[in-house]
Amino acid sequence: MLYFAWLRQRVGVAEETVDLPDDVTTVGAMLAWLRERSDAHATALADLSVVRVAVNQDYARDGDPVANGDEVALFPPVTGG
Amino acid sequence: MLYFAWLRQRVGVAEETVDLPDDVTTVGAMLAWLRERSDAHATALADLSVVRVAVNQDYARDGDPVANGDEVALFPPVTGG
Amino acid sequence: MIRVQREDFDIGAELEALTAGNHRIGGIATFVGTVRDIADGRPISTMTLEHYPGMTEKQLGAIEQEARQRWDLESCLIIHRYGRLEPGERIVMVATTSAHRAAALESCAFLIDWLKTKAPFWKLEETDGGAQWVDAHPTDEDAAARWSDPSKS
Amino acid sequence: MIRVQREDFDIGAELEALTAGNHRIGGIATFVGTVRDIADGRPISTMTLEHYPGMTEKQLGAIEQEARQRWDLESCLIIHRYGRLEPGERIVMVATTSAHRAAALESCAFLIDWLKTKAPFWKLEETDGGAQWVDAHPTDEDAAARWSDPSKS
Repeated sequence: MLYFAWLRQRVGVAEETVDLPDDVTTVGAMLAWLRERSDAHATALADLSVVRVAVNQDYARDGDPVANGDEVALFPPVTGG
Repeated sequence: MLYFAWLRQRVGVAEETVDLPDDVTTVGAMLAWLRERSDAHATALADLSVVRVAVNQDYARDGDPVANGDEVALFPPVTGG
Repeated sequence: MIRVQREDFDIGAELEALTAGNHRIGGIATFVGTVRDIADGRPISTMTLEHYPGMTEKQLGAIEQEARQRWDLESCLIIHRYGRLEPGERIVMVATTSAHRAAALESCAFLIDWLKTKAPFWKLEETDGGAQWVDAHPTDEDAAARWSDPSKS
Repeated sequence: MIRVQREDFDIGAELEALTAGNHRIGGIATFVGTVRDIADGRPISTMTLEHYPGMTEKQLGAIEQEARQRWDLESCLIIHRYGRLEPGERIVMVATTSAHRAAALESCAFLIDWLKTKAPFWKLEETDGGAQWVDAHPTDEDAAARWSDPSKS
């Protein structure tokens, strides 16, 4: 699990390895599950409208599948260019 | 009177001084009058849809005024850029 | 700023001069037109650009003023060459800078579209079949016309 | 071509490399984004660009492919910097070349608009009031969205 920008600062780590339970198979379920990990996670993920998810370096939505072994990243809306 | 591009080639001169009659006071009348000057003028000005007119370095239309002393130029549609 | 010249220009140096020291700029848009080696399927050996000295500067100046009125620009440059040019050579450069990218991008497209239909330049192409004056493209009129329609700009 | 780098780049040299020897090119469109010294009225001392290595290259590559599918381009370049930048410094350059100017101009605007909403970069601005992450602009989504609507592109 990779975190960028203020999500990284709020979660407190840039990277962590997690072991998804068997019943967490979608991005949406993963986000709900991540919130329970710590107060920092709960705060960082409080407003999901400003959280973007990438699975294996492609943008993913709530319904998209996710599994252990995937490269998952969470970050705010991008502001490059 | 200045001519550019193929209008210059067809008229045969780049520049000529003309003395407009008193009753030629508009661009449209001037073009009709110029056609009578020579066969070369008639040929060059045969199709007015491909002739553009500038009076004192601004684009002018048939109804715009023109008088002796003005800098008048005739040329094809522009193709710069 | 307007320049009409026979000589080539250096894009990097021109942009440097256009932006130097101005930290209000957030976006720089540039368009450069070059001589193609082919036109209507015929190879071109050289191209000669004729222009109307005096009117060219007047019309380019008017086009720049129009762009500055429509968009909030930090700086603006139009360079147009004339004379004999070979394939690959630069013909024209327009560049605009602004705090915001949309203003820079739109005004740059506006400048080249308007210039194409208003600046008094004529291209004479030399091909195997002899020298031929380039006809104006109706699409150029269309491109310029979209800037006249407030609903589209 | 895609480059993600910490170092500055030379616009003139990049355009030279992008066009060298290709006489099919008739138009070159470029956009360069630079660091402004002010944001929301507050002076900015420096900006730090964070990015997601790997995904950045993947997304920029996908954006380039999309542009090449939509327009007939001769060449295409995207350079995006990361790291610490000061006001006036270049952040990003996109450049496209084509036989025709409309393709170059449109694809250049497309690239920067899409890049703004898809490339994983985040700006941290340092002001007198401390460091602050830049919020995404809704206008950026709008600018990108117009390329998704076939009626407008």
